[in-house]
Amino acid sequence: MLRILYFAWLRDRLGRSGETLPLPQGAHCVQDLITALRARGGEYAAIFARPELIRVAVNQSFATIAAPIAAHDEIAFFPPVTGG
Amino acid sequence: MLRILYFAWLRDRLGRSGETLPLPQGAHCVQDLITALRARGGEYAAIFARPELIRVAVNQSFATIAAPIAAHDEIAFFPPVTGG
Amino acid sequence: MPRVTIRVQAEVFDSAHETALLLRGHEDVGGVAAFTGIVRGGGGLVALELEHYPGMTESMMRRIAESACTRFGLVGCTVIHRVGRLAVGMPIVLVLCASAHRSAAQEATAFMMDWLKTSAPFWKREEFASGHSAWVEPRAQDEAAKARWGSLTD
Amino acid sequence: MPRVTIRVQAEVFDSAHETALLLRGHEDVGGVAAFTGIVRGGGGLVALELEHYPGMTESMMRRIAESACTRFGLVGCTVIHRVGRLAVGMPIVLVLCASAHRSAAQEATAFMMDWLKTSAPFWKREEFASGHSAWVEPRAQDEAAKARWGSLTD
Repeated sequence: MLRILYFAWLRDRLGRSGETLPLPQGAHCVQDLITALRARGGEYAAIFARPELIRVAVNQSFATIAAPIAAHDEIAFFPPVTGG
Repeated sequence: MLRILYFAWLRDRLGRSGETLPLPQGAHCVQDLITALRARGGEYAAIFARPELIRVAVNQSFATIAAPIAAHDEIAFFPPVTGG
Repeated sequence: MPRVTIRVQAEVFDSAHETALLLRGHEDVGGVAAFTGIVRGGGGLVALELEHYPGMTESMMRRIAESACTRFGLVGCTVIHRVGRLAVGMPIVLVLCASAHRSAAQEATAFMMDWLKTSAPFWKREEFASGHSAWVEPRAQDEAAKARWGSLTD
Repeated sequence: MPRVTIRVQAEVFDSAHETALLLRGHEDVGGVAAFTGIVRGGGGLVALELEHYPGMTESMMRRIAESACTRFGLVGCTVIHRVGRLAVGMPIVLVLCASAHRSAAQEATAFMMDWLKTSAPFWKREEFASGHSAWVEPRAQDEAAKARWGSLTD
């Protein structure tokens, strides 16, 4: 199972901080996962329609949407960071 | 009377932290005072023979050897500062 | 090995205590630079709510701190970032850098703050007296500030 | 008016207390940068003896602090310089700068240290374990560091 995490306004809008999910059929990279999430419609479609507003981490390292993913990965979606 | 102050190694070598002195005859600037001090010979002559090693303040502000001096001024001689 | 301390916590920090820990047993330190970020008031702001990504946050903070130690030859550094609700006037973040010479400590502090702001997964939500709240937008100048350092491990 | 605190003292300072005093009642501060200079060991050094020119020292420190407040738009700053005998590991000087934004506080701290080192009348004598002692020579790089800021009141 993939472990998906959502932070900040993504979590607020999706109403959840994360979920577990089997690796979608034929998914090899973050972009494939995003495509699967968009297909749910509603807030998922709205949020993932604008990938330029979203940052991704795979297994707790920053990644691009081209980054490969595999079963058991932890994949986090969040806005650009604003700490410090 | 002029109030003359010596700091750091100037004080160590001269064996005094200061002195009061009438404005030397015809003295108008720091250089004139230095000339009068050099004329004492000994450590005064040795120290003031190398003005490039010495900094001057007139009335607690940095000054050049061309700065004018007058009776009742406070004139300090010291090496370049090394605080901080 | 440089002495590196990383913490994410809700509690307030004590910069004097952290400085003493950083310096303990070190006679080769000539200066400690520090930066404390504070919740700045204005515009009706009451508090910030700081959220983070546990695990990734600490590993990014450690990477940034270790990179600063290597790049600037630090004796050690400490980074503490608070999370949770922080009222106006409260400290958010502390960076301490100790080195033999002053400029290394000061530059390392700037470097670490630039990287923390853009690469450690924290998010701020602003709470206003009106009851309104909003996530803070990232600032382009923070990215530009980070960019001047090249990559983290240059 | 910026809040400016200047002190020359033999006693140790408490940076956390000084920071609290600097910030008290100010909600417009986003960051405090600090630098603490420390007596660095090595080469058999045991202690420094710090001498100063009473009166001129305080007036130069005040000019430097006020210049920093104006140039960098500080909310306030604190400069404390110790005198007398300071053993290895002891703090010598504290500069604190508070401002709305981080870079102003950090640059002001560097500015004040560069000016203090070259323009405030303090002199250091080094005491070694051998019993030998010697006045510290000024460093050309300190003058160069100051020069990048132009004149004090630019």
